[in-house]
Amino acid sequence: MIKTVDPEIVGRGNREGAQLFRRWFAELDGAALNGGQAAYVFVMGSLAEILRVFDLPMVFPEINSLQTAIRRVAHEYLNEAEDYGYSPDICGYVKADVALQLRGGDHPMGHVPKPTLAVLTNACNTYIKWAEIWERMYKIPVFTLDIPGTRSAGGQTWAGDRDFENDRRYVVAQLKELISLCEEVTGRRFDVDRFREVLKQTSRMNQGWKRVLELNKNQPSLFNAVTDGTVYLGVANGFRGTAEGSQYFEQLVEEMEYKAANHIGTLTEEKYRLIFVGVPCYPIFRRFNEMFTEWGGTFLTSTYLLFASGGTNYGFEYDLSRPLDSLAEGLLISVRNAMDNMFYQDQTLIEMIDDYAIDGIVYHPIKSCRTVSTGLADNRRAVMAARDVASLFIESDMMDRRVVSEAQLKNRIDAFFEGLASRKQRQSELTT
Amino acid sequence: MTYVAGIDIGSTYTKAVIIGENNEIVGKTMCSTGFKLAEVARMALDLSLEEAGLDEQDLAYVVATGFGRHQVQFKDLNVTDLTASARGTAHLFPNTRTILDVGGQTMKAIRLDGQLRVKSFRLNDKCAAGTGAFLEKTARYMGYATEEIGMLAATSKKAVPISGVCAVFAESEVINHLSHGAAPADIMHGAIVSLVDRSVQLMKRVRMSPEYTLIGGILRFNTMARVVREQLGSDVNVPEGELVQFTTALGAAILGHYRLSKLRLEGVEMHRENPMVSA
Amino acid sequence: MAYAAGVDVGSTQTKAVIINEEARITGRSLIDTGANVVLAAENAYFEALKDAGVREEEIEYVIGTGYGRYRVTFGNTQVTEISCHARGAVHMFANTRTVLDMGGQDTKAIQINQEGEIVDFCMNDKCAAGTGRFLGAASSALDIPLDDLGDTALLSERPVRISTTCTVFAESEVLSWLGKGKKIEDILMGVHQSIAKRSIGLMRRVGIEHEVTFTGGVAKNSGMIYALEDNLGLVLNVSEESHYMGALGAALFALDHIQASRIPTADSTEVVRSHGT
Amino acid sequence: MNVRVFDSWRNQPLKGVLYECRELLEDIDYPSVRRWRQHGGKVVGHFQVYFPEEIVHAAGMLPFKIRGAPLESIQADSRFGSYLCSILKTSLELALSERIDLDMFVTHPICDAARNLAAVWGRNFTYPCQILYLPQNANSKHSVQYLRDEYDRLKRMVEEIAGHTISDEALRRSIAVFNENRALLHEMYAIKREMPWLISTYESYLLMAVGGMIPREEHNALLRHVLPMIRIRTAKRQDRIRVVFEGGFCEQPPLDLLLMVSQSCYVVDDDLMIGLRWIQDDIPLEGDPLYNLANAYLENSTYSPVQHDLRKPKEKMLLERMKGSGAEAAIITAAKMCEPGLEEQVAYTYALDEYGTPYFVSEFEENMTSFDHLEIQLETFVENILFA
Repeated sequence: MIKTVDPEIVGRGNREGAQLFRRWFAELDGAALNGGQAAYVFVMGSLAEILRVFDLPMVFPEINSLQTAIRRVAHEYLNEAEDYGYSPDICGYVKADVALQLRGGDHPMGHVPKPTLAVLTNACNTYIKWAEIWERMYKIPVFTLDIPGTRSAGGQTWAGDRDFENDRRYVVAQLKELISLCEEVTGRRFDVDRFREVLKQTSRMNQGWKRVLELNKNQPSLFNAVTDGTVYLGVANGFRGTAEGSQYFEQLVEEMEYKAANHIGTLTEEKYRLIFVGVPCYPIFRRFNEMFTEWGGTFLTSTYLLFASGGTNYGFEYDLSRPLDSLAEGLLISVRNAMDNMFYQDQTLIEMIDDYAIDGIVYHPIKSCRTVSTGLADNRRAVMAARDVASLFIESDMMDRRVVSEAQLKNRIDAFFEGLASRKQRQSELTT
Repeated sequence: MTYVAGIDIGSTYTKAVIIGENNEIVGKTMCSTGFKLAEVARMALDLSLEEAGLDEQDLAYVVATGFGRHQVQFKDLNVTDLTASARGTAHLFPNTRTILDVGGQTMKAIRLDGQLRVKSFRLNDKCAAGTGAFLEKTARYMGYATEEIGMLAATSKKAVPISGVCAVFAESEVINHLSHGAAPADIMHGAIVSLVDRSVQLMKRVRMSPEYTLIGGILRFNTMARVVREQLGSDVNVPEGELVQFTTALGAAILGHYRLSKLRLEGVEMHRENPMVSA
Repeated sequence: MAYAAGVDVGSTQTKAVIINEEARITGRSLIDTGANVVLAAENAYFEALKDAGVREEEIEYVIGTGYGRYRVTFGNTQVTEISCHARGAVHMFANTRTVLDMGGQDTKAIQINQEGEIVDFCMNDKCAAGTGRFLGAASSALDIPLDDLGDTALLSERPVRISTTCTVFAESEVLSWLGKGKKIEDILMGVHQSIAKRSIGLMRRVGIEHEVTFTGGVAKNSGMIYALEDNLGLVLNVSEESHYMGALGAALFALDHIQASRIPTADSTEVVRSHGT
Repeated sequence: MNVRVFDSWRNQPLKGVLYECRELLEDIDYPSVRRWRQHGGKVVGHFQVYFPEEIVHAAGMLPFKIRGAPLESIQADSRFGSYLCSILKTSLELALSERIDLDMFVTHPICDAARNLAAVWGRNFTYPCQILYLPQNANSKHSVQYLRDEYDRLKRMVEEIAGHTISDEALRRSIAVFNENRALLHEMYAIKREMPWLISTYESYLLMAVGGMIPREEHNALLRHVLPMIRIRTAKRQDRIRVVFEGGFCEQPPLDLLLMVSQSCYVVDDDLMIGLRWIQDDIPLEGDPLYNLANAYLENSTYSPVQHDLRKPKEKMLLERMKGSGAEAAIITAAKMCEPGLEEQVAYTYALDEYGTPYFVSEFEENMTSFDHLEIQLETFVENILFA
């Protein structure tokens, strides 16, 4: 069914995504070499909306760390941090960054500038412990924007609710404090029109990302949530609030619609439609995915694409007439969406199973991250009880190859597909 | 003349050493421990006294160490084998600042200060992947005895990578390598490299500095010492000869001298009771 | 008369099973895997053939399983031991819904639906903690033959609590309990309990449904059966062939293939199609 | 509600009281909580570290500190992954094995693992399972007001379960009870600092920890009963080193570990059960009680690795704690897999190195049973300070 495809459009997302990504790191490299300023931020609530107004280059230590794993040098960084005293049991991202700082910002993709300030949310508590490290190393201002999450399953509140408005007041008050901190650090006044412009761009990107995710419900699926998805995520984080970022996602929508119209899938033969839950196995990133594609399995979507985009998938649209209030609301909803996925992930997954016509779920809890891994086993019980769908539960890590055994993984993955195969066979027997 | 004895009740062997005022060894014994710890300690002491031609009254102070130290009745003091082996090692190599001790069940890294006191130390976690047992398992699996590990590894030219995740899982790795035609010697070499990786990490955790000294049964393989030298990019001391066995007992005895002189300085009456273990 | 064979190359032992067209076992063999895996697979295979009194040419299809499955050079294809143990267990006990397989270096819990298909499975991940190897450690520490461990443990009145998870260090904890003057049977039951509890934790991950079939080398151990049944509060299916369950499963898949190739139906080769090599 | 759930210690000498406390603490069927329920009382289980128990107390319910237990988590294991601290698993195990029965469960965003507990717990039980969102930005001018509103939300939840409202007067009465409790605990710690040979850390832990599982009035009575007896205790001072025992404790070490530490050194201060002693001075009784509670949490409190406050760098606070207690060395330990605790260890060791203070670093697990490994290390540590 392969027909003449427009090479301009197909694969553009990966092509330009990679370009943007390299350019972004080149800019950081520049900033590092001529001692420019930099704000250290995190993927779950980057506060780009405020920082861009002050033209502060943004460094995502999480992304720096995972890049060391993809480039297969993570273990060198981890060892250095562990030699420094950090336990083998703690977050690999933190350790890789500690080593990066000890090396003076020397990274396989170039140089990473030292922080002028660090801005973080509480979406992951380890962000807070992590920032404390920079606070000690560089005596820089660290701002924790505290965004209260959902208090209980089914207890989400919304604009207008008493408790939501209490939270909003708290977030708005902190945003104002963050703004005056940025003014102090950069010596510039806060430009509310720039602010509106940035919010406008973020809204555009939110819409685009939401649409891209929905388009992958197509049969066959249009992109691989683990491999391609990670490229898109890089842009979603690095170019949030910029015109080119929003444009990238609008073109990505165009690419996906084109592929859908022309039945261009990710696999020549898509046999099993899968969901990926957790953080990718970066130490063997490509190989990990191959172990699934070998069997005709592909990942249509993943929880990673939701929480690691800071809840962008929620598609929140800012009200530019009351920007600060609206940003606070957007943060509360989207960061909450990213942060307390543990409350709703079972529901989210059940919906995905139905919407994306899913054959199986792959749970990948990791040693490094208790934020996303702690509840997965229980979540899985709930999902398995609700839907008759195969699932695979494999533990490894996103950084530490010492706990990634390819042989062990392959054995489980093969068994998973053997099970899927016999299910498929029975279904086909029932239908014929 | 003041004589002091050190007794090291280890899990397999019990050693006793008697030293004179200048820490010179006048008598020593080694016998297998068995189950009756108190008795074997007694026996080891008596035999060393015999060799030294002394009676028990000649002993001013007795220090017990090793896992059976609490079972020794006639001691004046007991210290852990970490403290004792550190002191013994420092006696053999006075410039030692970092000690690596790899035993069958434990791996220890110890940092000493200028006064040869233990400044900081680390033990391996409760996982055999970081101990001599890792090598023994690998060897046994390929049909070699623990004693043969040294010779076997010595013949290796190139190490086959073995991941040190779990001593038992290592076996399935060994299967794979063997079936791909890897030589047992090279696999053994690989296991040693992965163990040394862990050792060096442990040494870094205590913020190591030269000179380095390696003690413990496992390290009597030249290959092991060689790999450690390679990894550290520095020379390392390896005690040789039968004295190796007595390093810890000797250390205990030396600490006895130290404590004794301190007590005398304080004019304390010698009483056969340990001032430190106040349980 | 056509025959099918399954060869299960485990980390410690290699098993082979020959079955006839009625899926009845006509020959079996069990040898130590040792260093040369390829050879171990062949030896086990030929011993099973001898045991069955069957010539190699009479074997129409051979499937390799277990860690060394890709080393079964004479095999027609491979299937993971997870699928094979499930298949074998269901063949022996048709109402099996949960399989616990306790082997040398890993323990598996498998959940099965009415159709006898794998719904879910789970294995020990980080290390060999709480696997059959734990018993090996205890047996060498107390130097009691592996086969007598269970019966000795059953004499226990107040089992000790074993906290060591490392299989290799279990040896020293056992000794330290001995040093503290604990009875051998109490220490042994402690060891059995600690493995049983870990295994049940694993089984709860996939959900424990009646009936539960216990397979693998350890399934012969009376103490383990007791510890498991005691903690689970139900009776386990244990087959005489528990040791050969993986090989049997592989042989049954092989038989499927033989029959499928005779009456071709909709991609029934799915189950045993070769892959990932 | 006027019920006494823990009486066996009354009219007993110190030894007897300590024995009863250990009995109660080690009984994983929580008899004191059961008794409370049998009398028709309601129970709110709150996870470590800090919780404004006054609010639950004022509603006439029992605030029950959930701190894990030394038992194997057979059922809970299947709800979690492998790389997790023990306290989370055993706490849930207690509920799944029906050893504890609650009317409400509350956890806090103290760490990534504990935060997940509300969701996991909630999926397995029908009663309300909540996160109390203690502020993570202690330095915003709005934090106290936010926390006051958050406490108000909690109060409304608790009122629903209690079936009646909580008056400010009731809150003030409860605050008074807890003020006394904190005062008594601080008094006990003062004795540890001044005369550590009179009360070991093992003993002070026993006396303190039971407070989390009985009505605070009873705990006050118990402390009032024992403190004078401790003062007049005849124990001779021994040649031991003075240490601070710091663990950023959420998960609590097993009693035998505390006993072991007590036997080899004088622990002159520690941060065990720090939540019970979180607030430093009496909370004012006049004014808005919720505001006063919130203000005390942020402005009048000690430190922990799970709270981020720019004014309280943890290593600086530790050094102050050591200075304040005249400690010559520190034992720094953390629960296995405890992200905040393990990360803090690094800062602690570098700070202590800088000041040339001897320290000993280790990890523990609440349900560890063999201590040989730790014991030998601790002995070595102590020996080498004594040989110096």
